[in-house]
Amino acid sequence: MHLWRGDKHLLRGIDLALHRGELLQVVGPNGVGKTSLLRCIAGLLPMESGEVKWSGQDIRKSRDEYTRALSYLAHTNALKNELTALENLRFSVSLLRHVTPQALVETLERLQISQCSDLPVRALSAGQKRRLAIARILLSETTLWILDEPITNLDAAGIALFEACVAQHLERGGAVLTAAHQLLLKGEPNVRTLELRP
Amino acid sequence: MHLWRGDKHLLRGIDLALHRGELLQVVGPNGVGKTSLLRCIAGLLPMESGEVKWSGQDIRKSRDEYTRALSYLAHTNALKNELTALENLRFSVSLLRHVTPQALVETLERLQISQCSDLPVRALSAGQKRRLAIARILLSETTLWILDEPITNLDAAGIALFEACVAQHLERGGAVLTAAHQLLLKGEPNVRTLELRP
Amino acid sequence: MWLWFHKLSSPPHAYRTAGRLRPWFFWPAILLLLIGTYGGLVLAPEDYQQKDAFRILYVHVPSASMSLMVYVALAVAAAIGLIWRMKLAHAFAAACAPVGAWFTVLTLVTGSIYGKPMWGTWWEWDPRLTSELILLFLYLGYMALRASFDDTQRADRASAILAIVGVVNVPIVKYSVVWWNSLHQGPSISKLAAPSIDPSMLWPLLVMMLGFVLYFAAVMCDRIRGEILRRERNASWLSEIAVGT
Amino acid sequence: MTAPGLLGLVRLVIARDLKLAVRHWDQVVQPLIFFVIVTTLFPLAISPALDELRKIGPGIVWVAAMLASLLALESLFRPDVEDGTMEQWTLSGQPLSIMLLAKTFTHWLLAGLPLVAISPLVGTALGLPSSVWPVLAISLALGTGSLSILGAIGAALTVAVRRGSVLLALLVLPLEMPVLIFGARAVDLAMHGESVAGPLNLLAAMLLLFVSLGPIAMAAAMRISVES
Amino acid sequence: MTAPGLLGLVRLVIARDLKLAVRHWDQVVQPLIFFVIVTTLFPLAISPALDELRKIGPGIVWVAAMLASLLALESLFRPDVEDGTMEQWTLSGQPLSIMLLAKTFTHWLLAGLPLVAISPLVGTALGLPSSVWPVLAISLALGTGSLSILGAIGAALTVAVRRGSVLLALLVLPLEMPVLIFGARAVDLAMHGESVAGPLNLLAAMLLLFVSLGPIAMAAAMRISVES
Ligand code: HEM
Ligand SMILES: Nc1ncnc2c1ncn2[C@@H]1O[C@H](COP(=O)(O)OP(=O)(O)OP(=O)(O)O)[C@@H](O)[C@H]1O
Ligand SMILES: Nc1ncnc2c1ncn2[C@@H]1O[C@H](COP(=O)(O)OP(=O)(O)OP(=O)(O)O)[C@@H](O)[C@H]1O
Ligand SMILES: [Mg+2]
Ligand SMILES: [Mg+2]
Repeated sequence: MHLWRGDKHLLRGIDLALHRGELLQVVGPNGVGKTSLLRCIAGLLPMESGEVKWSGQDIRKSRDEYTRALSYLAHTNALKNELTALENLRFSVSLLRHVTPQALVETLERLQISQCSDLPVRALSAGQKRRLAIARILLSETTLWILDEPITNLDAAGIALFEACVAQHLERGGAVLTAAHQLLLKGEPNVRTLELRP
Repeated sequence: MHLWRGDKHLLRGIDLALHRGELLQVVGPNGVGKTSLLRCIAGLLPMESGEVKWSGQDIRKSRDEYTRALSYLAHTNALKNELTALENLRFSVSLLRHVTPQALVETLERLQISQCSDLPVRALSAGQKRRLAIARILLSETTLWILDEPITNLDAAGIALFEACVAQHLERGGAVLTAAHQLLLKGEPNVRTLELRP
Repeated sequence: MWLWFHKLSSPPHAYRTAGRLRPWFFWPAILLLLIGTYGGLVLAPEDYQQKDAFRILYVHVPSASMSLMVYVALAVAAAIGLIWRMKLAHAFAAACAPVGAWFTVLTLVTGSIYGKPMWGTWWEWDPRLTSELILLFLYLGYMALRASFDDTQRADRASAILAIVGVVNVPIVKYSVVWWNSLHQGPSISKLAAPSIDPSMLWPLLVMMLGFVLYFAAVMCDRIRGEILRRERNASWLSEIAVGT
Repeated sequence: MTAPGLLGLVRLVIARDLKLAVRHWDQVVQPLIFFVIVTTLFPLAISPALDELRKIGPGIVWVAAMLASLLALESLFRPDVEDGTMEQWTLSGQPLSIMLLAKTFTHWLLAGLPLVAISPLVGTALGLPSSVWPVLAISLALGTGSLSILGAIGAALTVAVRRGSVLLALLVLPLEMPVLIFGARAVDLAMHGESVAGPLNLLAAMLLLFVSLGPIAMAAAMRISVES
Repeated sequence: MTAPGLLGLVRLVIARDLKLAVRHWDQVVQPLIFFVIVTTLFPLAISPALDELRKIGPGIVWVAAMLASLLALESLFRPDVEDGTMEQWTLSGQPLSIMLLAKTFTHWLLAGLPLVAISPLVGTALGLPSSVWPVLAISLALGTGSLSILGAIGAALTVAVRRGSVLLALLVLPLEMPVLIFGARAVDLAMHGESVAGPLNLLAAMLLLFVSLGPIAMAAAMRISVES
């Protein structure tokens, strides 16, 4: 796989495979190309050459199927400032599947932001917004999670919560790909890191 | 000092003093009010009651003097996507004081983003943007730095660099107030933490 | 009105005073409006020229003068709130706006209804009518700006700036509109010139005007209590009142 | 996993946008007030005499409607793109074209329909006789629909660009000219008591064409805007 | 620490905004093109006969100029507020009113002045005789200045609000009506060969008033918009 950004040959010769039940953390110094790699894999950034395969098929061919199996969390949170936390969550999850109000509330509770569920998102703190964005991923019930620095702005309790969520997802046969500066779930057998070098 | 946000009595009875040469890190779980506290102190959020004093004067009285002694770094970076890194830095620093091109380039080098100095900021990675925002603070030559989670998106090398910058500023008699989830300069004598509890 | 207003800058005091004053405005207002209506519709003689149509004047003229007065009151309150950081003045301004807009709409509607038999058209681009329409836009702009902030304090200050800029502009607007039209065509102004009015027609009008003013005061007492309640919902004195009653 | 069906999807999008609009009900009336204000600008700038105004009345109403629709369009997709919602929609595996069409429809409900409702009032102020009100309203109803769809395509194309609003106007206004011409023509004919079937049929035909082809263009444009 | 003086500050802000504009030179021509397109809408919507057009020509040019200025205003402060730059300006210890005035001036250079330059062309298209060109240009030059300042106050008030563009129009258009009236009147008088000193003097007086008082209102409004 090769990717150019501007005049720079950013990523070259990367070859990776991610299996169900595995967490792959892409690490590397600032600006090395982690975000670019993740966006490529999510199909949000066209590459110069190379291909991304999902269950053996090129994702450009089976685009719909792939996107239905995928959740992506970017540096930004994809939340509407005007709607409340609960409404944001309900809408973004309903796009993907049928969801009960019960499930929404439970997820908010699990991420310890149920007290803000009726506040407009503009009034949430940075960490509360991030938790809400993570709640969407949890509820999406997709197989592959692609998360760009998911624990940004989270406090220690938030990180622990998130680790538990990831571990549970892996157990259920999901796959997780993250960009990270701080490694999660250190020492578990199904956790790998990919180090990008400038 | 008392502060309401919406219906919530967010902060009450906080009393803090920050001396030259001191780093005060405000810690606490997500949503406890760190950002709100910092914005209050920077004069960006009016409080219900209480006052912030700078060299013994209420900042509402000596507003201009206070803002000239202060630099504030928010959750967002205050960068213009269309301008290059160097242009962004030149403009924001020139507002405050006269600065030589030499000094600008040196600071970019010090923060290891000189290779991006001619890229438009939109093309920078998340961590590179944060470094550029920190470069502005370094060059501002103000006494009081108020930094809201400054090391967001920074890699390990970036954090070390930033710690060195803060240490140097403290040595020169500056004062630093940060909101943090990860403590910096642990164990130094002139470093304090203020823990906010919900 | 302002002396009356200045004394009560503390919300609890203002809240109670407004409650106490309300009946003193409300019942006389109703009484005056009834008398005026009776006088206007029944007692006043039919106009030899305008027939019965002129009777709409008894609503039109009072609401027209109120629409202007209320805007001035609003702007003064906004300025006081901005300069002396007085929350109650902001509350007053906020309470004013919908009432003023309502008077303006009433003026436009009654004027239109009046215009149809008088001029044979619902609307005419006469300076007075045009500036009344612009006044309505100003009210609507003020209310829209206020509604688009969710923080009351910021809404107060932002809309106060708008009200002040608006009041600087109102004379400019007014004179520009008069100028504009008078250069084009003179006579249309005289259409509105007050005919020397018979005393038997005049007294109901004056009664109606006073009735409108008192009615405005009564409505403001209610609205300002509502505003205070909304703003001070966290204050301790309110829970005291709630427990007390 | 039970993804919502097409109808469910449309309902979902419309419900969400209506909820956003209700949260800001004041903003719903704003295109309307803008429409009224722009129509009052003309008498001020041109001539207050109703006789003169009547002649140019249909043109003024139509230009004002076009500008009101244009101004409101600017915020059709931008908030969703800026906060990353649109990125999520393209990744949702749902047909983007349907979702965008539903969004555009809601937009028309909120910004187009009120213009139709208020058009008699504005027409009166410009001296149009009450006999042309029905034609004015029908032509606006058909026309603003087309304007919304053309505008939505333009908005999808320009949303990734900063300061897009002027660019949007630039792209969209030339495309919208036929709508303007036939719309104003219908009202003009009605004022002279002639048959209005021709222009109205054309307006309806254009609307049909745009509704069937527009969403595809919108979705394609949006995918380009989101990729970066 | 040597903070820049007032003049240096103004130069700095102007230079920065011009640089941003050059980076997007295509957007600089957009208000201009919008102006041209709107003026061409009218002949299409109304009547292509030059005699008729001439009568309403001054009014159309002026309404188009007002709308072009309005449309461009939306992006005057918004980008700077959204990315946090404006917050830094309020904390810079420099006089905010001067900085905002400088910004508004640059905006006028980019969005107002080009209209003045192109006005003879548009006037010709609408059948205005060449004798009125100077009056048209002068009235536009004075008038667009006032429009920019009034618009900037509105923009500062609405910048913290989502979907501000229609709200901005609602706040600003009523206040701008006098400028429109005198501007169109001056051109109209010139067309009939009468003296234009009256309206032009009034336009100049308004400009002076707004330049001297406007920045204070702008700065006050901006501080409110930034606090949150
Ligand atoms: C929509 C149409 C109209 C509007 C917006 C309107 C507006 C106004 C306004 C703003 C005033 C000034 C009140 C004051 O200065 O205290 C006024 C007064 C008055 N109007 Fe109207 N008007 C309209 C139609 C008419 C018509 C059709 C007539 C009758 C021919 C009329 C008769 C009067 C009279 C007699 C006064 C009192 C004049 C005075 O005291 O100087 N109005 N109107
Ligand atoms: N307008 C508002 N209305 C109601 N609550 C608000 C409003 N603004 C902020 N809050 C609440 O105030 C609290 C403090 O927010 P703040 O951003 O200061 O938190 P923080 O300590 O910086 O958190 P983080 O670590 O996530 O950045 C949050 O719980 C938030 O929900
Ligand atoms: N359009 C572009 N033109 C030129 N260079 C670009 C462009 N877009 C991105 N880059 C460069 O590509 C590199 C990779 O950026 P990316 O956002 O992928 O980094 P990252 O690994 O996610 O960094 P971080 O840890 O800071 O988030 C950066 O050095 C950036 O400067
Ligand atoms: Mg990144
Ligand atoms: Mg925070």
